[in-house]
Amino acid sequence: MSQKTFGQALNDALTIAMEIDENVFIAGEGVGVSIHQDPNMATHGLLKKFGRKRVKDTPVSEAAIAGLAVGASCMGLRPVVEIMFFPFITLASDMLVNHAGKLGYMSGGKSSFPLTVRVKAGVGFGAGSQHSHNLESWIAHSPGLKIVWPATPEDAKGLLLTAIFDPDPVIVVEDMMLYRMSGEVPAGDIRTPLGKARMVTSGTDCTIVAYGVALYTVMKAFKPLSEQGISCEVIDLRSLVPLDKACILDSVRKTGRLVVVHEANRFCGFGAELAAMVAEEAFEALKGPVKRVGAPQIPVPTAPTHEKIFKPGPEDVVLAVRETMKK
Amino acid sequence: MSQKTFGQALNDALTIAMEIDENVFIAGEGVGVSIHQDPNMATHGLLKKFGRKRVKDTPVSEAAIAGLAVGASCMGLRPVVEIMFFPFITLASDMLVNHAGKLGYMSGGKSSFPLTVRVKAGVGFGAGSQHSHNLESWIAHSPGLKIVWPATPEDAKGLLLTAIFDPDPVIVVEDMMLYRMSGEVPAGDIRTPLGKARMVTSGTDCTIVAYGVALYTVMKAFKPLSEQGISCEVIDLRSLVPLDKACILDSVRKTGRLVVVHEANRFCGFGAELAAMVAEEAFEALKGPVKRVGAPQIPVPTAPTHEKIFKPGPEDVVLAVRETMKK
Amino acid sequence: MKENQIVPDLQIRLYTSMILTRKFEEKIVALSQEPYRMPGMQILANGQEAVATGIVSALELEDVIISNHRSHGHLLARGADLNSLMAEIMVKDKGVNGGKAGTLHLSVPDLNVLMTSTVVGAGPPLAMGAAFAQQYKRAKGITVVFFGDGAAAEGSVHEAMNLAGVWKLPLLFVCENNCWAGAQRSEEHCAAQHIFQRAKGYDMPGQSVDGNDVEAVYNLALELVEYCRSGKGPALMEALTYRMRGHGEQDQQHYVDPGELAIWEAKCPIRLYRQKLLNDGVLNQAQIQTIDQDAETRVSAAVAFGDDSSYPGPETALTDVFVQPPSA
Amino acid sequence: MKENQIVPDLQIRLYTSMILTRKFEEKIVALSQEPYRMPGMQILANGQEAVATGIVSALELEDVIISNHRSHGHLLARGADLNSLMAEIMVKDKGVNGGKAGTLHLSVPDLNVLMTSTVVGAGPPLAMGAAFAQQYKRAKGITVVFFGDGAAAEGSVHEAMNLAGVWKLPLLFVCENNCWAGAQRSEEHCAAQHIFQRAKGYDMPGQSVDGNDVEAVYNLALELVEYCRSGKGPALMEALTYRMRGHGEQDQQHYVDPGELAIWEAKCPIRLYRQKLLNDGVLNQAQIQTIDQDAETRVSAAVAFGDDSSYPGPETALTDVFVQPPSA
Ligand SMILES: Cc1ncc(C[n+]2csc(CCOP(=O)(O)OP(=O)(O)O)c2C)c(N)n1
Ligand SMILES: Cc1ncc(C[n+]2csc(CCOP(=O)(O)OP(=O)(O)O)c2C)c(N)n1
Ligand SMILES: [Mg+2]
Ligand SMILES: [Mg+2]
Repeated sequence: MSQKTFGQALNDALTIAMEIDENVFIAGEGVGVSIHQDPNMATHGLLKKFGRKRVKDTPVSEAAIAGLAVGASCMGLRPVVEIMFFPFITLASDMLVNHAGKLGYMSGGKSSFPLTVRVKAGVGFGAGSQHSHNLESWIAHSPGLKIVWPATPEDAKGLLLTAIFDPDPVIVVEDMMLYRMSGEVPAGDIRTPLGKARMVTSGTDCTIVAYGVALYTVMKAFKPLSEQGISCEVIDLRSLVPLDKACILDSVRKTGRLVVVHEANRFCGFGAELAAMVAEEAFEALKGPVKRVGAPQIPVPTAPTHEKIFKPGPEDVVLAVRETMKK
Repeated sequence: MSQKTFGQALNDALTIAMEIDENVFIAGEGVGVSIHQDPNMATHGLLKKFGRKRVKDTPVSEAAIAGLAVGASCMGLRPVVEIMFFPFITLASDMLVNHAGKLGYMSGGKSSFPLTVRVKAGVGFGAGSQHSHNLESWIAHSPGLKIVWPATPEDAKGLLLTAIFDPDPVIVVEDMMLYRMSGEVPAGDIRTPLGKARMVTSGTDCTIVAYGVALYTVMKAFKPLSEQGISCEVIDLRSLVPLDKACILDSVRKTGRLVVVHEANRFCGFGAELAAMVAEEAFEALKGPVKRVGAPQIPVPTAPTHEKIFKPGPEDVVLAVRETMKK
Repeated sequence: MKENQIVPDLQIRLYTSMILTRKFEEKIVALSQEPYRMPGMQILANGQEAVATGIVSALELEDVIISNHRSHGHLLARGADLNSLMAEIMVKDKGVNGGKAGTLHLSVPDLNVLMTSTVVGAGPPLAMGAAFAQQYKRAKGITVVFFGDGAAAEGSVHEAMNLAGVWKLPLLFVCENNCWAGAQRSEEHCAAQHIFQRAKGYDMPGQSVDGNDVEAVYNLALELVEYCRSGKGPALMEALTYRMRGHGEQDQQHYVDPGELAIWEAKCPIRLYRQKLLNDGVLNQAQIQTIDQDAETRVSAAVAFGDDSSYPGPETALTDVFVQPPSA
Repeated sequence: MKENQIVPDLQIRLYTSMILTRKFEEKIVALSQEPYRMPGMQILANGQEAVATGIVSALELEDVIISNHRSHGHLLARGADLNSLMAEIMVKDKGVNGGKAGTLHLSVPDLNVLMTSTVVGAGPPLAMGAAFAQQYKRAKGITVVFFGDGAAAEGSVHEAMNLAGVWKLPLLFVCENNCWAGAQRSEEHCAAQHIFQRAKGYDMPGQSVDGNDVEAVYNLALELVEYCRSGKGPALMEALTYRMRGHGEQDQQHYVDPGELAIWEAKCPIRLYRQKLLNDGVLNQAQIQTIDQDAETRVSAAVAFGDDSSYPGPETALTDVFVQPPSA
């Protein structure tokens, strides 16, 4: 165990993966030489350690980067490619959705695509909507793709390692706002299983599900809620696909209430799936309306005053919990 | 009024739009000269009528086709472009999501993008998952884009005309399986308002919401359900964004139950949004679990035996309604 | 190693491969006319056999092939099993992909026909990834990707060519320029007269060839494959040919000038080559007949094999989405 | 009409435009060092002023400009109002886009600076659409799109060039090759030595120019703009220059050879041009000083204007998503 930032934990995972498997390589725009000289960047120092053969700076060609991963993984390599920011997933989406997610199925199980795509997510660095746009629900809606979203340094390492050695295509979302967060990280080759959520707090009145940086928004709401005598069960989802349905359903069957929190647009966001699933499969347990906390249906704004409107805050979580408790 | 197929109704709409506004042009792969010589194709005969200036066959370049629409619409034209099949929307998605949907917002309202994208959807022609993949929830999740989905020849005409003259980007989804369906279509320049759902049948026990070809699957379930004494209120959504929330919520407040039906994958599909919305905003009215009928989380298969598993049938609708009635 | 001279033995193999493809696809034409025999869209390479045969014959088995919607010739030239191929095209469970690919997404990884994408233009970036893997593993093989003149307009093709050029990947880009993309002529989708002219922009050799002359195709392929194999980087080959049966079997070619079709009919790669082999005394009429007959026999057997198998069972619809599915 | 000869009056305008851009961006550098003054990423064109000034000066106001993340020079050369530009960069409500664009997405449609996209490579297809509209309306204007050497690797750029070539659109592609894309050198993202070499593949003229020589840029731009305006089709111009302050203000350029920076520092387009105008007697020291001083004054006023306005009110966060929002 040692104290590491989220970014260092990712870096650790990449280092270990490359050490233990010759077939792992990384590629992307600036994964080798970066404009940042920052040990909290996931790929920091890897070029020096592993050389130009295995750490590939690419042209600004997102479709080709994804195509590289699909083609190389089908040949038995384990590519770990980076798409710099989430909105640029659009440019790679044909390769990911129509190819990585479907070709294995259509081969009748003859081919597999053990690739990993790292992508940076997050709101709040003032670059506006072409650099910030969380699209996890797109990926989750696409059959054949897995998607995980770590919230802690330990999970950053464990989920990335599991993703790299998973036989299927996995998208690993990295919240930019978390890179500098510190936490305990076990040494060595640790694997966080896909499809297992983490119970952060247990409680009796309301289940709150979140992932990534939104988890900390939830935790900030936790105290005021406790003070109001509301006992929340907070679940860190970790893996969106596969989804730990049992964990969520069991919790809601206990608490009778669900609040989902994410930074993506609420409309048709991943929270809709969770809310719908619960309203479908644990309806008899529900004591109040399911509630979704997420962004209004606007592009990610640029101005600080507007970002505040966009980004769900602890007060929104408190409000949502109180509303579902009212009924 | 006259009898027209769905395809002819679309063709009618395009003809009228081009006649009344010089700024309307159409572009896409084979919108001028097509391999099909079929009056049920939306663009049939338009090249002959309007000439090469306004009917533009393009290279196979989906990003450029969408870029053409974004750039030209910002200059005051009203482009109506076609993306041949829904899975190819991936290739146009950066232009649509990051540009058409966001640039107006980021201009501070100085620019507008009155463009229309026609896209063919549908399952059941045996071409497999690279030609069939309904992605309406992607579009609906993206701020700044509208999306409509006609189910009848009349709406095909009315919604397409409204879309073309709407000041915002609108995606018009055309179900391939409906092109040959006939119905009454009013003559002249008719407009179906965006954001107004259509009540197909009124009923008291269960609200069923569907759009496009799925509506007919619902109608096939209607009779057996009636025979079982279950009175359903069927809503044809017509427009996903803007969404006629009031219509759905009012109906559910009356019936106490909701079943959503679409052909897209159920997981994170548009039905999740509807189910979540109802569980959130009409919870107190719900007498049974919300139910979603949609495709399992697999790519659209090729074999007829597999397509049957994928495509929701009337029996699935009956089952869903009965399940929510049980509780 | 491949012959780098055109010897009779090779000539007979080239002819045999082309005629097999032709007979195979003619059977598909016939079956497509019967209701429900051939689900999906049938897209045939009739008239383009010399490209597939010429190029694939110049490859080693370790070389990887990435195909597109017009794939039958590529697979047959590689020696794919006719039975399981036909069964797959009929979407049957004994098909090479268990009835999950159909005619449009055939893949035979055992024979290094790694994948087929029908997203136009998607082949090149996939092939770039495969060629990268070969370079990474210091393998001897190269990758060949087939795409059309229409596909050449897709951005993905540019990205792949550029990246292959920067990284000097062992990748042969083969553009089958058959004058059409759907109902659009090359001039409508390609700004320059020739697609091979783009090669200079990626610092790779680019050449065109008469795609209906199987030996010319073979010879140029040998040269460019050797170039790629030697580690010098990618190359671009444009084969000029013609799509005789239109875009697909539903296409009535109402927009095609019959005169143009007749001209290309006269340039039929198989007819020309048959005549040449007869003239040169490589084969006589009887031998040709035997070869043709044999092809027909094999094709008929393949159809029987396909007929004998069933549509895949409903339960298999849900498998193969993941190698490691979520534990329920 | 633009001067097609370099006359003193024009020379003074060219110098004035460049120095204004430089002073404007130097002020942004200074403000970026103060906490919270400049939200977002500041990406500057320091060192590339001759490209923006040279090209935009060769345009008519009816010509449309599509810009990218390194946009300030393009806007200032077009004559955009400094106050509302600076306010927008400070993300304030008196900004030209009401504080919704920030530095990265500036647009001034009144001046035909139609849009700015920071999705690398997105400009060319957007510009293709704008140029199509000009052709469609038989307008006199052409469209000019600025993109980087890095952007040239994106598929969208290829699609736009090809389509513009097929349709012969009045579109000038300007590649500002500043040797870098992020921390990658051109050789790492461009297979060919020069990006203009791709022009042949799209049947359009392609030429390169010393991007630090404002008159050379202006002259070549005039020629190519005239070509596009005359209806002959698109053209590609590559301007060779250098990005003096790294990718953005956070970039410490640890990966850049200081020797190379020094070489380019010596080739500073403004310094060179100032010297030339002094040598040629077009301007004397005092006149230069007045111009420089005037630029500084205008920039300071712009900052004051920006400081004087506020972050946009929260309520405006929800507007402008649709022109016609759903009736609630
Ligand atoms: C991305 C994408 N766009 C459109 C299509 C529909 N489509 C299938 S084949 C084809 C024409 C392709 O022409 P070309 O590349 O020349 O190949 P050919 O059919 O001539 O062999 C088109 C447009 C597709 N499959 N994928
Ligand atoms: C599609 C996309 N990919 C990646 C980025 C991140 N990015 C911003 S600028 C840049 C480099 C662009 O280089 P170039 O086009 O040469 O322009 P320059 O910065 O040199 O002016 C990159 C990779 C982006 N904005 N968009
Ligand atoms: Mg073709
Ligand atoms: Mg650059």
